[in-house]
Amino acid sequence: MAKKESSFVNMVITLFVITLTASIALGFAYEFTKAPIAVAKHAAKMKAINEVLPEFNNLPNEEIYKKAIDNDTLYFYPAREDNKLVGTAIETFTNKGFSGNIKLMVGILPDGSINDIVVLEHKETPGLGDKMSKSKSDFSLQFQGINPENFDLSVKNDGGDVDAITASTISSRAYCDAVNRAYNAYLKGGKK
Amino acid sequence: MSSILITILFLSSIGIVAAIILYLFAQKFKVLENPIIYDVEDALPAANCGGCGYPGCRNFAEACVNSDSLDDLYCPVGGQETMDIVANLLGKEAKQTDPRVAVIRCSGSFKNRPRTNHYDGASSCAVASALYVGDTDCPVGCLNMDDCVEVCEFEAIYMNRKTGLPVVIDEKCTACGACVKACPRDIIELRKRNKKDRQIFVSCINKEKGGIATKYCSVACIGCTKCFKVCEFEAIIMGNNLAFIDSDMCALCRRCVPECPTDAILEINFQPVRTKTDKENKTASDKISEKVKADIKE
Amino acid sequence: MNFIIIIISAIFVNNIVLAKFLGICPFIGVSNKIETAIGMTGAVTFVMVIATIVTYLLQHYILIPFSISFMQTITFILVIAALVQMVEIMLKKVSPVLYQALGIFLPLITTNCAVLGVAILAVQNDYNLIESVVFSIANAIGFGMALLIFSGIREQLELVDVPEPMRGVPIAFIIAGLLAMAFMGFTGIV
Amino acid sequence: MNKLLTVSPSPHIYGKDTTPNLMYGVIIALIPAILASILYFGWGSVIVISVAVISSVLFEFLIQRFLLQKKTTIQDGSAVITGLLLSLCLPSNFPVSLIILGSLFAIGVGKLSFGGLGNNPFNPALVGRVFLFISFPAKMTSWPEAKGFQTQFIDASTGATPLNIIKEGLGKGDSISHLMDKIPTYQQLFFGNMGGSIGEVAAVALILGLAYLLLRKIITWHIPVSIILTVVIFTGILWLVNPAQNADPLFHILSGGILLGAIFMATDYVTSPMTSKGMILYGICIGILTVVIRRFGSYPEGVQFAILIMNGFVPLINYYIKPKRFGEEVKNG
Amino acid sequence: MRINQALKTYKRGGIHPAEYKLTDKSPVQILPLPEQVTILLSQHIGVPAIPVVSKGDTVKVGQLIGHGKGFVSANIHSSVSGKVVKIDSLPDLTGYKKPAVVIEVEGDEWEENIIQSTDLKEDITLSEDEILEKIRESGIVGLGGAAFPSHVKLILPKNKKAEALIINGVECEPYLTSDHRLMLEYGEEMMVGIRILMKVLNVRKAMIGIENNKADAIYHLTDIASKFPGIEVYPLKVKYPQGSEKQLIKALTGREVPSLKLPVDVGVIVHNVSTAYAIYEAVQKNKPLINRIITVSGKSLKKPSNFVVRIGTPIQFLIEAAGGLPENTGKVISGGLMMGKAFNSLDVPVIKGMSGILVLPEDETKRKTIEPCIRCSKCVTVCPMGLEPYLLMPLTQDGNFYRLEKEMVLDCLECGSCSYICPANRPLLDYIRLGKTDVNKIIRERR
Amino acid sequence: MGTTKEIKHPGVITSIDSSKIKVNITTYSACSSCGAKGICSISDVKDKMVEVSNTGDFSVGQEVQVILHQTLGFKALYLGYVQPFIVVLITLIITSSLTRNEVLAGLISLGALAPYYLVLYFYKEKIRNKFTFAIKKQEQ
Amino acid sequence: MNQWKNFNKGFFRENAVFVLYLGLCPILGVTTSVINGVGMGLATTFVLLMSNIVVTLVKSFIPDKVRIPSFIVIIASFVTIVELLMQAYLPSLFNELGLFIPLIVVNCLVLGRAEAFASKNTFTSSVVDGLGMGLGFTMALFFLGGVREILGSGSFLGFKFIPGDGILLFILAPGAFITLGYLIMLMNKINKKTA
Ligand SMILES: Cc1cc2nc3c(=O)[nH]c(=O)nc-3n(C[C@H](O)[C@H](O)[C@H](O)COP(=O)(O)O)c2cc1C
Ligand SMILES: Cc1cc2nc3c(=O)[nH]c(=O)nc-3n(C[C@H](O)[C@H](O)[C@H](O)COP(=O)(O)O)c2cc1C
Ligand SMILES: Cc1cc2nc3c(=O)[nH]c(=O)nc-3n(C[C@H](O)[C@H](O)[C@H](O)COP(=O)(O)O)c2cc1C
Ligand SMILES: Cc1cc2nc3c(=O)[nH]c(=O)nc-3n(C[C@H](O)[C@H](O)[C@H](O)CO)c2cc1C
Ligand code: SF4
Ligand code: SF4
Ligand code: SF4
Ligand code: SF4
Ligand code: FES
Repeated sequence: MAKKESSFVNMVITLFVITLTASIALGFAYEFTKAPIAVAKHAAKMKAINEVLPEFNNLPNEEIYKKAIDNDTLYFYPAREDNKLVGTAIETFTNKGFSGNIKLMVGILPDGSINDIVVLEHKETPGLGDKMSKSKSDFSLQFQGINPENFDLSVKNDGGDVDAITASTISSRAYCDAVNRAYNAYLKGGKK
Repeated sequence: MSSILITILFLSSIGIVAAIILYLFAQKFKVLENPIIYDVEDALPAANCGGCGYPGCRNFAEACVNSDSLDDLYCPVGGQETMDIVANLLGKEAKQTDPRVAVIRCSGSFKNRPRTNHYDGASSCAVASALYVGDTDCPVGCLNMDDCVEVCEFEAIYMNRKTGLPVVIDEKCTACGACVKACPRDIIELRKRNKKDRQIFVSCINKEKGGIATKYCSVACIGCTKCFKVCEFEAIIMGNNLAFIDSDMCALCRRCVPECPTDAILEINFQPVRTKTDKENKTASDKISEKVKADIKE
Repeated sequence: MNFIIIIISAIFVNNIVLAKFLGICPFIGVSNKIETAIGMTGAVTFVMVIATIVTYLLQHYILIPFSISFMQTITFILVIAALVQMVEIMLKKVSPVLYQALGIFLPLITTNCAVLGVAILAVQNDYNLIESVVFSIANAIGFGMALLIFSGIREQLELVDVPEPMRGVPIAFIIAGLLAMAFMGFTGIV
Repeated sequence: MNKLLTVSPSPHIYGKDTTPNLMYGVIIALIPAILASILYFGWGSVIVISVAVISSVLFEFLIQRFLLQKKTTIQDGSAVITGLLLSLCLPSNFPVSLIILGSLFAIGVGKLSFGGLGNNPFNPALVGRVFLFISFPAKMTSWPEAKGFQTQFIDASTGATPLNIIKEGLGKGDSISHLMDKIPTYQQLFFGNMGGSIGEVAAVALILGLAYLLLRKIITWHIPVSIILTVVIFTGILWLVNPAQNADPLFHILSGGILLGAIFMATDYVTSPMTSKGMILYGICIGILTVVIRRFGSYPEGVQFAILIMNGFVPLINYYIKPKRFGEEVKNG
Repeated sequence: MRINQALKTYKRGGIHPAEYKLTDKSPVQILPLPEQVTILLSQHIGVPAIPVVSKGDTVKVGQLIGHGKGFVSANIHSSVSGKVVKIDSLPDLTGYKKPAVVIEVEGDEWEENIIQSTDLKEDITLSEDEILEKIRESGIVGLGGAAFPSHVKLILPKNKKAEALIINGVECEPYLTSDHRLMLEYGEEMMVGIRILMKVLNVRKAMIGIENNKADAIYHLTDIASKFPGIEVYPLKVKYPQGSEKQLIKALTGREVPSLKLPVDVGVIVHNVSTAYAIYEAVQKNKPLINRIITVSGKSLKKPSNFVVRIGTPIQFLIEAAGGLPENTGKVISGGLMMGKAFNSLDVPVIKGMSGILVLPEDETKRKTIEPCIRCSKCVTVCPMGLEPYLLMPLTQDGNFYRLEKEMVLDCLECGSCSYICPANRPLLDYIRLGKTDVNKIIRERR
Repeated sequence: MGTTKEIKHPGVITSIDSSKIKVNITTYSACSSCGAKGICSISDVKDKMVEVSNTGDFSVGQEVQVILHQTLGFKALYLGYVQPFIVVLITLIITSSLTRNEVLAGLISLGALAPYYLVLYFYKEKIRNKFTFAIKKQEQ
Repeated sequence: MNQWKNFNKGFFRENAVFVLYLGLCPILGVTTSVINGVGMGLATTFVLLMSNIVVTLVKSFIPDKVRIPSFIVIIASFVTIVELLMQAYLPSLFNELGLFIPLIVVNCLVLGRAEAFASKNTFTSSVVDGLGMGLGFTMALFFLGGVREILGSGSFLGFKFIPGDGILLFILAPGAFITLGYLIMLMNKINKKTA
């Protein structure tokens, strides 16, 4: 194969042409996928909000507001059915997990009771800590419908009302911590 | 649409800058590697054995490319064929080198050399040789502790446990010379490879006078000069009570073989002609060569 | 405190090689000599830091403002490659001898996926500039440490009789696995 | 003279120690710990120990014989030790199938992949243990209480180990003085009447083993003493600085696997440094890592990881730390 | 009877093999003359001597038969009177052939100038140079094992000065008692020998190091030492290889001879007790080195004894004198169990450096099968030189000479402690010795 | 060949003049057996020339060993990578704490490389004298 | 040129992972399950194939000195396209593969093929080569992912056939190394036998 001579001009031109073509291709690819990506990005969160709250017909992620409470910033997604607040999904977290942070979506009804909780993100040990996910065990079901006002959000070991996951007290405790954080934030002005 | 424009602008400018940098870079340095080295290297067997005298095939390839003639360069593993290919690639002449093969110049099998003591140290010819004469009284014979076998990368030597002598598998031997270096007793010689791997040589390096030598080994060369006298090709050299057959001169006429009173001359890979002697050595040497054949077939 | 966490995390807990699987090729392939491992670490640290600074600036002051972060991959790789070359040119120009000495000393595998990986990770973790730099240094040290332990074990294994089929790359992976297992002990320290 | 003389290089006499001798010495040193474990955990312990030992030896035999096609070396006793030590750091209710899996990993991956005795860079028993610990954390962290033969092992009530109690307690913000009430007394810790792996609970039995090993000169003092001293000093400092958050040194030494690890596992010849200076450095690092993992990491126990991590550094220690050569000390007389 | 004072010793490494000093109570017997002696012309480290007699010559006891030419070499004298029957190459104890003179014994006629009386001659009349010349002429070599020509050691390099003389009466090898008996029976003569050495070296102080298992020798020598100013006796803890000069110097003076350096570099010269005695005889009695004390011992031997033996006597003859070779003999060793060389045949003559002949039964000598190194570090602990035998062996097998050199393989004393202790029966020293040879070779090439 | 205090490299002499010998360093022999040879570097320009002072008796095309002391290798590493790294780091810390402006800090710290190399450039001769290579004939 | 041979070379005889030891990072990083492994493998195959195609098409226009930068731009563009497409249509897979998608750029395999093969060979050979290499890579990921998923979670392709949790180690980092180690050993043995 005959190799092309490398001269200054043809080097610059070739590279220019190639980058030009590449960038045009990329630019179009980006434009093309822009919308689906945006949808996909929010899909997970929307799914979680849908799960933890009762029926609503607004777009909670467009009404998102954040609140800094005790140095922690939490995100609130108010859900409304015909403009009436039916609940608020709160994206909360804890760093007390067995390994790393845990992110939850907690759905709180206007009366302050918990509707449902889903786990957004965690690094807990599969088979142990990950039992807090709904798909893995019934641990999270015990939170449905309770009102923290008359339910101590800490594990029974620590004198609370929560049944810990067997052999995963730490994860359970962290879970409670995250829920508590959401609830406190909700009380301290997250309630809108 | 603006993002497409920005994309284009940004990436293209990176492209131009990169091109300029590369241009400057290229200006500064020229390609030094001769790409043909790769081709030469590909033609080599990639054994990296060092038999050519270079640390690896790659270095040998460079030597081939960079030197004016290939006269001093030879890859024993690839042999003449490879050298011809290399020569072809480089447009140079390859010197015609005779292929070689290793032979063991000791016939002091267990039967031929009475054992005078029992060695119980580390199993290494080098260790034993540095310590003492060995478990027979022969100070130059094979110690049969496998130093040569271990060092051969081509599995071309094995130890015949019955005779206590190493055997070279002619077909596998590449004449890399590793065993020659490893043997503390300098028993192994690289000899010219003949047709059908035939070989005639004095299988002994003992320089003692005959009387003493035969005391500890029944097949020692006693320096009687009988073979020397009968050789028509001046292939046999006498010296220090020892005969040596120069493989480059030997015509494989087999005349010397029956002359030797101690059967110190071995013929390998010939049809057996002689049955008159029933000495263990003779039969052993034939057996060795047949055994080799059998082994290869396996 | 934040820096300490970043450092410990990158060296021990999320070691770039043993937990993040980056830079495996040089890890497995580079000469198994202890000295070379040390040399590599020095070179990799420099390259990673420089790369991180440049990519950080690119990301935060060009890609994000112009909202073309999807160009991350292509720009990062180009910029890193060009940068590494530029440093080499500079070195060569400034002191040819020095450059030659380095060339003999190290197999310069300075552009590997660990460098790009660290640059991207620094961006993903939302670090600021200083944090990114600390992060990349710590990762380089983590890389060096893993490489060093590894070369030590391999040098030792050269003296013993490893079963034929395991020799070389397979046993290297087993060692890496057991090492990774041991390093799991650091889980949760940060 | 009809018989042939034997010739060999010097020396012509040899000491009495042989590999199997040393290995069996270690097994003897483990007997008190084995007895203590049986005393406290009853049948569970018997089953765990015998399954681990038998399967380790069996795997060593099978792999060497059929996969590696080498001479088998099960008679040298090292596989027995691996099995024993693996079992001694398991809970007494550990499922048999998993014990077998652990032995397979210890012997197959940890030892024979490298060619067997003498070649492995990591301690096989610990490789097995950590493998099980990481793979089956739930089963590895339910500790039947020490109840001896009175209770049926199958349904023994599980309790936390002292270290677990501390780790957990601190995790939820309790102070040490408060937690100390919940853990066994020092006397219990010393004699082993508590929850934990079957072999690590009885400090006294392990110390007996140490005495035997030292007396028979199977091991030297360097590794165990440097580990234990480091742990004492390090935890001592933490304790003095903040007694509310840190348990005292004695508690740290007596609870968990520090003694078992320091005496029997860190001292494994194959995976520990060759020089006394190296051994002390190795011991100090193990001590520090153990405390760091216990105090700051997620796992309540850190010895096993600390030893394995330091196993990785051993070749480097051997490379850089050389014995003091004769003639280095320039004259002083 | 043991001495209960703070015993000196060296710190690093060392082992304590069973002592088996079977002959420490047997007085030295004079062995009758054999019919024929074979005197090797190379009995020392260095250049072989050149024969100065020819076949058919008659020689007297003490007559020069080999001239040591070159700086490091030693004269060889006839140990018997009789006729030279052969000058040929004959196997030494390695089995390789070396030049030798064979003499048929006729009578026992000594050179005239040799004083045969056993009276102690205490006053040293010769000057330093005369003494040195005497020692050189008499073919004295170190009798402690290395057979290094003694006069060479006594000629100090120009810029070096000796501060003390150390006399090596350690005899740390199992079985051997020749030095022990010499100290008991020829103590005074030896002391005079030491005084001679002190005079040549111009030192005021001589220290005799003796291990604690020879208490009688310690008492005896301490007793008579009072008569010899400057000489002191030091009891030492029993530990192998304390007899090695580097270790002995460390034990007695606390000084360490640096790697690849000589004892003079720390201001000491070491000589063996037997050497001191041989020097006494050479200087005071004009007697060259023609005989020595040899321990013939072994548990299965009928009469283990200490003999005064003429150089060149066949080994077979000594063994017969000690009761004959027992049935179950496996190995016969020249020297000690730890450092000695095994004979491959008994048709070998006694040489100057031979301090003992040990007969070992078969079952005691078998080496066990080699197992993989378990990295127990016992060899490292035990190495008196602070080396790492477990590493040196595979490095030798790999041919990694550069690393071997860096790991200081050349410092190895070849004491064998590592092979002795290794639980995996590894032939460490076998390979280390090979490694030393190879490293020496590359060092020579480098020059 | 294990560890030596020297680093050796095979090379081929490409030119000789009265005082200098130029040696072309050949790539690692370990690389030559690698499947990815020739493609592992981002650039295809293989610049590995070494200048050695002429100590006689060498000829063009000859195979030689280029020898560098290990300590020099580390020294080169220090000057070439470690020291500039430290310079960058320090400038970064100082400028960012002074300016609190990331762009500026980043650019200045990268720019700090320029003066560093300038300084290095002034020391060129010194460095040249320090880093001496030796060449030796190929051991046969 | 026998195209089948050409394909088989990349697919088996010179398998990037098992024989050439290239592109090891993604191999280890993404094989916690078969799906992830195969996803990554196909993504890489796509990039490999496309860049091979483009490179052989433009090879004669590119001056030598800018060859490699040009190839990088080409490869990086395809990687970005894959990245964007995955983000849009396979977001969950994209999240799992994470960092390793952009890292396809530095996978020596891709650049190596462009440089060593596509820039020297015909269009068809390059396509076949890209397919062979890519599918060989995918196969390696498939096996590694398969073994790890079966041992680690007791399931295959997400279908759980062993109750319980499986051997956790195998889905964690150490398991990746160890499994790959033994797979390479097996491959060595097979290669030796067939050779
Ligand atoms: C490998 C491993 C992983 C673990 N993962 C978790 C986890 O994800 N979550 C958790 O709370 N505890 C985890 N643990 C901690 C133990 O299960 C610990 O004993 C437990 O938290 C305390 O026991 P309890 O929950 O039964 O009181 C893990 C332990 C190990 C060994
Ligand atoms: C080659 C060589 C040269 C020696 N040169 C001297 C010397 O110049 N001066 C000296 O006092 N000793 C010299 N020695 C003697 C040694 O120091 C030592 O005393 C002798 O080798 C016997 O010691 P050993 O049995 O402990 O090995 C030399 C030894 C050898 C092997
Ligand atoms: C390991 C070893 C052990 C030795 N043991 C003794 C010993 O027990 N007695 C002795 O006199 N020399 C012994 N030597 C020899 C001494 O090192 C030294 O050569 C000798 O004392 C010098 O004296 P000489 O030249 O008079 O023989 C030993 C040497 C070595 C290397
Ligand atoms: C003092 C001593 C401690 C040992 N400790 C262990 C151990 O912790 N784990 C183990 O598997 N083997 C142990 N062994 C046995 C043996 O050394 C081990 O199986 C090797 O690591 C296998 O190569 C020990 C042996 C000795 C002599
Ligand atoms: S037999 Fe000797 S010469 Fe022949 S290949 Fe083997 S080592 Fe080389
Ligand atoms: S030929 Fe040489 S190396 Fe081979 S076994 Fe005989 S003595 Fe040893
Ligand atoms: S023989 Fe050498 S290496 Fe072995 S213990 Fe003695 S001095 Fe050390
Ligand atoms: S004594 Fe033997 S087993 Fe122990 S470390 Fe030394 S060589 Fe290895
Ligand atoms: S893929 Fe090769 S270094 Fe990561």
